[in-house]
Amino acid sequence: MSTNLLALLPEIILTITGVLVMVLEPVIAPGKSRKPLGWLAILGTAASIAATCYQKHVLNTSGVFTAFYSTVQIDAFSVFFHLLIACVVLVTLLASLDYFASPITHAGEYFALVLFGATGMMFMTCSVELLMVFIGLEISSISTYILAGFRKGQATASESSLKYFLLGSFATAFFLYGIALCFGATGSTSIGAIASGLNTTATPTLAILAVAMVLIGLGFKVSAAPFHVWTPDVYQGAPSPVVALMSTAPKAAAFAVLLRFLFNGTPQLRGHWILMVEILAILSMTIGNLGALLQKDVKRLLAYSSIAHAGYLLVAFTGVHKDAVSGALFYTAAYAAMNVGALLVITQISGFDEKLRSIDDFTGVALKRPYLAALLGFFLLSLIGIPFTGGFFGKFYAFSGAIHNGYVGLAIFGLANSGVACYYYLRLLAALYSRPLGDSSAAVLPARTLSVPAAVAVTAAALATLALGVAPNSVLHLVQHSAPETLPAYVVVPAAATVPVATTTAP
Amino acid sequence: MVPIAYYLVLAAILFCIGIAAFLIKRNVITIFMSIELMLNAVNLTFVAFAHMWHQVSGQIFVFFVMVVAAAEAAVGLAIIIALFRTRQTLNVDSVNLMKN
Amino acid sequence: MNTNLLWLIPTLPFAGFLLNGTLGRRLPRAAVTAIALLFTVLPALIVAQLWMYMKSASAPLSLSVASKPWIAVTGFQVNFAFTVDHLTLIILAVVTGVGFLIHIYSAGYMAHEEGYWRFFAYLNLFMFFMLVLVLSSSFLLLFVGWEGVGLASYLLIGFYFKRDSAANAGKKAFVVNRIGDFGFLLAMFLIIQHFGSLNFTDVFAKISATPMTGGFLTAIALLLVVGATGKSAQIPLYIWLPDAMEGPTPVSALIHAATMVTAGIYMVARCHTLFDRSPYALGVVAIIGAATALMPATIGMVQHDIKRVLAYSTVSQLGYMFMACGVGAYGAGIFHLMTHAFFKALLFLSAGSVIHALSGEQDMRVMGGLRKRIPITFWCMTMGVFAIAGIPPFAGFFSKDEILYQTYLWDNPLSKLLWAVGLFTAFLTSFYMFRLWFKTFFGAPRFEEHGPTHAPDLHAAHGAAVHASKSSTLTLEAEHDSGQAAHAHGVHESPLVMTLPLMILAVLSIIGGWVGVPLAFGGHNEFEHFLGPVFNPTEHVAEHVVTRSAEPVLAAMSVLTAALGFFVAYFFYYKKPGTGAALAKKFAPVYSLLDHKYWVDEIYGLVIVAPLLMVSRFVLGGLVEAGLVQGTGATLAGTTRGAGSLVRRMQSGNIRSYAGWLALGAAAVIAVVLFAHY
Amino acid sequence: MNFDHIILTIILLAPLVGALILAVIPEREGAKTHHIGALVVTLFTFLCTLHLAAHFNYASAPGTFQFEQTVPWIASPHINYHVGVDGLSMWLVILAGILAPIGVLASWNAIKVRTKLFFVLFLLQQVAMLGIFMALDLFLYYGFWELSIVPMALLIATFGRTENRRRAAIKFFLYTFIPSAILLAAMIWLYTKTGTFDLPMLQQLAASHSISDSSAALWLCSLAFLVAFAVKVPVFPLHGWLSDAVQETPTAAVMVLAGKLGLYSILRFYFGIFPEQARHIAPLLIALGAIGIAYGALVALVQTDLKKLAAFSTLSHVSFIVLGIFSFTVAGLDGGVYQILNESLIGAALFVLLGLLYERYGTYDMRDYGGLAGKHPWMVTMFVVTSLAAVGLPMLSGFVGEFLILSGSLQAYIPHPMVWTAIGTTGVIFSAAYMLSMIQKLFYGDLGLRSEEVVGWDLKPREHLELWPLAVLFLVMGVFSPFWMKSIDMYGTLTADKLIHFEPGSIKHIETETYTPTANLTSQQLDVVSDLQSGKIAPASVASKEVR
Amino acid sequence: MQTALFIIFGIAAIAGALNLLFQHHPINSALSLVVVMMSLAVLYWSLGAEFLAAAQVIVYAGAVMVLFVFVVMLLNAGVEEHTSGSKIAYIAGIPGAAAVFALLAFVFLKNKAALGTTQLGGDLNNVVSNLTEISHTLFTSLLLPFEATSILILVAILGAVVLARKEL
Repeated sequence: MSTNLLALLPEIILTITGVLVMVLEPVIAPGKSRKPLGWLAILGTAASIAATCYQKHVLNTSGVFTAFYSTVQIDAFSVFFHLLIACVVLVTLLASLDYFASPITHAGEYFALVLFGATGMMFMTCSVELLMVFIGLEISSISTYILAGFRKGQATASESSLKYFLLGSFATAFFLYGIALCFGATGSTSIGAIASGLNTTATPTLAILAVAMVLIGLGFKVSAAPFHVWTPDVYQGAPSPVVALMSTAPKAAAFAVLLRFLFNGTPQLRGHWILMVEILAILSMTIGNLGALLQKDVKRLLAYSSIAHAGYLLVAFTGVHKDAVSGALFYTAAYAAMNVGALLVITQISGFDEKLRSIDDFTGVALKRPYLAALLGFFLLSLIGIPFTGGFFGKFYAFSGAIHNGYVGLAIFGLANSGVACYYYLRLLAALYSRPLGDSSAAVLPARTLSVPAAVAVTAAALATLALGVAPNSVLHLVQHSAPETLPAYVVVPAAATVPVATTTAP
Repeated sequence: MVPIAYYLVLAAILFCIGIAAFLIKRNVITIFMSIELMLNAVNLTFVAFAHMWHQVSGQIFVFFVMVVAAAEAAVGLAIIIALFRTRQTLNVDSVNLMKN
Repeated sequence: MNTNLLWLIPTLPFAGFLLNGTLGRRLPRAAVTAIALLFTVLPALIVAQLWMYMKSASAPLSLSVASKPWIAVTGFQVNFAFTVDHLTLIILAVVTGVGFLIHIYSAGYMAHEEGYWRFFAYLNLFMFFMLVLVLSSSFLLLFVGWEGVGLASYLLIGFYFKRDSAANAGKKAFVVNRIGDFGFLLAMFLIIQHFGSLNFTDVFAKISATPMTGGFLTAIALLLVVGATGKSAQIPLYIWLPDAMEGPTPVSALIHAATMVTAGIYMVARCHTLFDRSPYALGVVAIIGAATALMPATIGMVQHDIKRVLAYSTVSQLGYMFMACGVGAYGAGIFHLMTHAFFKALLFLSAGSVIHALSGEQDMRVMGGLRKRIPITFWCMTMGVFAIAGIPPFAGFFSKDEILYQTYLWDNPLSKLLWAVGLFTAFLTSFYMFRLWFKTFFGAPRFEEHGPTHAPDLHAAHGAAVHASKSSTLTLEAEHDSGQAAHAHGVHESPLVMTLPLMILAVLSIIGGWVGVPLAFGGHNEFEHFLGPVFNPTEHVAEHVVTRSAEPVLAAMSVLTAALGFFVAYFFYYKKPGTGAALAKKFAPVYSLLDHKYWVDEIYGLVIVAPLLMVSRFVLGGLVEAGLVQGTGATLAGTTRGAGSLVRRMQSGNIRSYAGWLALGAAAVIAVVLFAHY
Repeated sequence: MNFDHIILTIILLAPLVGALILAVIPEREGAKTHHIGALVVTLFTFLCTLHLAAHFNYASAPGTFQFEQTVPWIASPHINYHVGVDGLSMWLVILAGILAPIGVLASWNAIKVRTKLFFVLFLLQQVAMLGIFMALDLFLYYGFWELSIVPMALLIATFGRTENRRRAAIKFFLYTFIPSAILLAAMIWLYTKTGTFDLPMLQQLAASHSISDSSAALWLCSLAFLVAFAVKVPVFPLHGWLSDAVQETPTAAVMVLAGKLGLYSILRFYFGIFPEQARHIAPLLIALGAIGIAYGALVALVQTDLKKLAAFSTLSHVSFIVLGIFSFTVAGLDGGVYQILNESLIGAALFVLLGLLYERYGTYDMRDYGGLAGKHPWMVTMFVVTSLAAVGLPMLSGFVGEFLILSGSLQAYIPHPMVWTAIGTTGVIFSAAYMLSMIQKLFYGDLGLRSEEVVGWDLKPREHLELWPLAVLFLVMGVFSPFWMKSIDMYGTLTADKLIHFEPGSIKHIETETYTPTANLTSQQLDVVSDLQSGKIAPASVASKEVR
Repeated sequence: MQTALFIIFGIAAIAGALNLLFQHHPINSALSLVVVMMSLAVLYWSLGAEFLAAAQVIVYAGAVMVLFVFVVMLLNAGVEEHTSGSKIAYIAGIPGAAAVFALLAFVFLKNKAALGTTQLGGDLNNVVSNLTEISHTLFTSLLLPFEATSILILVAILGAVVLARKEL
């Protein structure tokens, strides 16, 4: 198989599936179930997971390789994120098979958009060329903008979509500015070239400015405070399965870019960005937790919690390269597992109309839906960071990296913050298991049965969360070998003498 | 014989006017326009740097940005239309159902 | 002599307790009685055998048994270990003998009570703990008995648990005793700290081995005194004893007169080695003793409740014993302890018989002229009154005289003062006892023949009685042994099962003092000699030889005071019955002071209990708990919530505001990344 | 066949497997399936724990662990599944074992709905508790430590008595979780310094002063440990969660709410890893313990709510233990550990009894009661026995512990040991006062307001079954303490200050006692201390040496 | 020439941008934006990016802005109301924007010398023409982004259809 094909196999599979779904959608008569399309999408995702696994296999045998003129680089890092994103997408698709009831005719587009979005995210994680990152980012962003407004009937949906779109574009402009400045400082936009260009550049200040701009742009994507403002509103208005997806996969991808950019692209500027990362972490944790503290709407609550978790994840960045990457990666995985799980369970409980919104509505759910409540409880515990869950081990591991590198104060602050955080998770948890109030919506909750795919999905998420907490060895092994190497994609660019582009080709 | 820096400053001015427009304008479409303005400012930066480095890749970036802007415009305007359908308004100040 | 028999002495009553306590409810009363009596008489027999054995000159001075450790940690160990020496033997004899008699009496007195089995179980439990206390060979085991008798006392005082006053009295007794135990415990901790052991022999041997006096020994001694004041009802902790009369009368006789309350005296005597090294502590003991002798005696003069008079008299007599210990005359103290056990048990049981005869009436103002109606009780009580008043040759005379004499001889500037106090107390004692005697048995009958007016139903009777006691201006705290109500058919003499113990005790009250007739009166003071091995005899003998001449004079003075007491009482309450009331009116403030027991309970309530509760409720419960402990958490939570609502206000829902935050954030990020470098 | 090397794992897994099985058994209205299942599981676990007592090797070297099992768990960071018990933890494991079936019995009638949830949570709580007592790997321990909070909080939130239950649950959770989170930071810091989570190894490193050069950092780390544990105990001013939680927690769970977990953690981990810091901070903790004793008792004295009373009495009792263990004397430590056992049993009995009252009359307000003694003779007997054990009546279990604790605290090398011991000893007075008041208000006097509801409904056979083992244990443990103490003493002698030992025949003056921090003493300093004791040199010179 | 172009069209661009800011009717704003884009096209050309200048006019001004105007017309957007929904935008946002500008300008001007100057028309090294070079790069080293753009456009189309389609 050609290297180019191999490098992009998962993306290609997803794209083809997406196109297929898109094409088949109009073929199916209106009013008929779009489930087969969903199954097709699931199949495609599974195939892309298999492709990723194959990539990993190749990786193990022949080492890191690049493709498309060093635009993409397949290393353990990207394979990890490919797997993560594909798994999140798979689980989300499984759980949302039955989400769109019959009056919604564009369920097919939903599946296609999810697949395309995933493709974009995967591009983000595997490319070492900032332009490609930007394209990937746009693909994933635009699909999520659309997905956020998918329940068009609701006023909140279009509002959510608009807010996400406007603010997202606003932030994208900053990110783009950052790329421009990178280019200005080093004459290249390839991460490897930036790293080497930084050593010779005449205008290092521009590079510093570039780092700042990229931090702003990606800070928005990972919803780190103070760029978090969109998160609660968008999550509240977006459909629950979409929130499950967009609170995990694009965030993971953005973190992947951030990791690559900061640790591989601008390691020389660590002294400049590390403080900012620290501040972002502190602000995110604090604001996320404080905002969630008095929140009544469950989805908003989880939105704030995801802000806080971005903060925890940023704490991992304070470690040394290897620690930081492995800590952040593990945390991303754990966070993805538990957050997807929690939101998918909420999807199952509250349904398409989302009649159950506030914590009071969830009071006594455990009586009607004991298994779902137990699962949600488990995910909440993981989000709190109770041992023997992925959330705990992730936090433990991420913070060990920080402490190991001397950021004890930051770690203590973060852990204390997680202590405050347990208040709101616990409020929801306690509500789940309380006797229902007389007029709570849970009292009139229809005794819906859980569909098999959805059950498989939430159970898989729960098992993943549990496995990450109890038997994290295999994942740990993967992430500990994931710290991406900086392959010099371009030769060092001289001031302006030789042809700078495309002097190296794909292996 | 204009210093590159002046082009960059010009771009910065445009960029920040774009930010200001985003902040000040109430009409959603105008706000969207201010984003386009910001992108244009970045494009100018790219071109200036491309000129400085004597490299064509900077120009190609601009090209890609245009494509992206066009795509965004399509989607963004569709979103605005969807919003207008449900809310009958284009004023962002009245788009605040969700808060706190 | 098989020393293992020692184990049986306390264990047998315990077995009785277990049997009656678990099965008693289902057993017939006869069986309960049989069990209780059997398990009390057997120890008495063993003690008798021991006595015989120990009296012989060839016998060892003490017998000991020890078990495996009870508490064992590295560096400190305590066993269950019993020791019998001559001191122990005397107390053992008193406890088992008097205890057995009272058991017999109770079988009659309590015959119709609801919780018959419970009563006897508690009584046996008391015997167990009392015997452990006496037999123990270490401070800790002594403390076991010490606390245990307190428990038994608590249970027995609260026997009529349906009555609030009884429940209160039980609780009060336990808590006040605990205040004493506080001192006892601290003393033990100090002993462990300094001697590393709690065994009497170890500790006393170590004290003897060093020449030191005072210092921490004083501290230990004083803390032990705190313990003793609690258990032996000395000032300032005597307040529980009068209230303890809420218990059934046999309990008052056994626990609150004859045995338990003397534990403090026993303990001080037992620790004489320690106290001898601390003149200061001894002085404190003497002063407390003297004060305790005097003050309750004055209160006793004006009380109307027959049992209360006896209760105050008990406190007063305990003061005597304490004073004896304080002046170093431990033997005299123990001697008085023994005689007091006889005559006070007798007095209480007789009083019980009177009460029994009057169907539960305890107020002396409605008694009178009972001499003819209940002759056996009258005569027995007369013996007791003569004994306590110190009329020779009754038992009380010898022991009290010995104490006064030893006090007089005490090598301390205060000795004469204390002696004077003792003498005056003797007068008061004589006065109030004869007052009781006259008011109860002489003069015109002031009671109504109750007849079968009491409803046969126990509860109804109880309720009625409580009601009556509240409305009556006469009765202060009417005891109502409700069992009697049902079968009261007028005033009647008690059955033999009750009068027999009375008679035996009456005899003992007469002859009990003869074992300690001092040399001055031609006796041999055998009692002192018997205790000699315990209290280091050499010094005493030497003293006696030198100062014997003063003794008859002093004795004569005390006899005169006793007689004076008799005549005053005779005059006030027999010859001119109104005199007492007239005097009370004339000296109304004094009378009121005495009548209200110097307002000690009220003062304690006002100065200690109320402030403590107030502090607990408002300062600790309110200020500290609600304010500091909960408040800190609440404040933190409130601040966090406030910050939370601030963050939520930031989330205004307006896109332009959000963009504003983004722009500001962007500026901040750029500035930080540009300028902050490290 | 020799089970010794896996017995702890069996004990740990039994309730876990039981919980899983119970979780899949469907719940039927009114059926006792889950009650019976939980009873079987807990009894089986209890029997397994008895194996420990039977095969414990008293001759083993002090400081070694028995029934150890080590299984590699996580490669990097280096974490093992390492469990084992010593003289300290063995009895605590057995204690946890015996309390569980009693808890199940106590819930027999009290829990009527959602039985499955209740017993699953109850068994999980049991797992966490056993895990805490067994874990010898700091990470594993922390896992169980945090895990123990969750089922408890859920039990409170779900089965609480009043509408306040959710607040109480969250309060409990926050109070214990936030300090634990900081404890986690301290733990990770320790790991970065030492590269191990293994407790025995950490203890060795601590003994050789090779954990960290920075004493300030080590201090902060130790404080994080101490505070986390102290809140759980709870030590005096940190007990804000206690009374609310106790009020809401169902009987079966409230037995294990306070005391043993925190105290064990202090003994095992705080004393084990931070011996010097512990000794330096001991005066403070002794003071807090003494104050806590008096404070808890005094506040209990004025309560009208039975559960509140029980909460403050718990505070008072655990403060005794704090006072004892921080004295660092053999007596204090042994007594403290012994008192953990006693306090748990006494507390369990008290809560069971209160629960029985509540089942009958539906209130915890003392003012509603009165005069029940005539109707419930067995119940009043049990109440009295329990109260007497609680107030430390000799021959009952509470006494041995309290006595040793107080005698140990007097020997502690702290300023004014007499003052603190005396304050602590006042507890015996106040505890008698409030316990007896409670009994009086419940049982004596006239029948209370609810006289019409009082029926002849004394203890039932099942209730006897709950209470008699405890009552018998009170007596047996009060009389035959060496049976337990010999293993506890192995721990106590190892942990106590070797400096403080009694020389027969020597008599120390109270006045000459001088406080000397005994930690961090080199042999040269040891000489100084002994010189000081014998009065050769003035205390001031020692002080200057300490400063150095 | 270069300087003159820069001054004239720079000022025109700024003026257009400010006009966008101050005009109340969206159509006016859109037209101002077209002015900005045109000015920029000239500047691109002056910097040697002829192809981009053309694309700017065709794609941006020609297509994208038409789309905007079309939507403005479609939704019948009138003069924008002066609502005061946000104080933060003025309190935090405007100073933030000013600060961003100040920082950027500060950095650029500080690095003025290092950044060098421009020549009219530009001079790419060793290439036939601007367009040749662009196409070469586009189909070699930047092939993947180019291909990926197709997905982006596909998504955009799909999204526009989904959102704009009238239903429910």
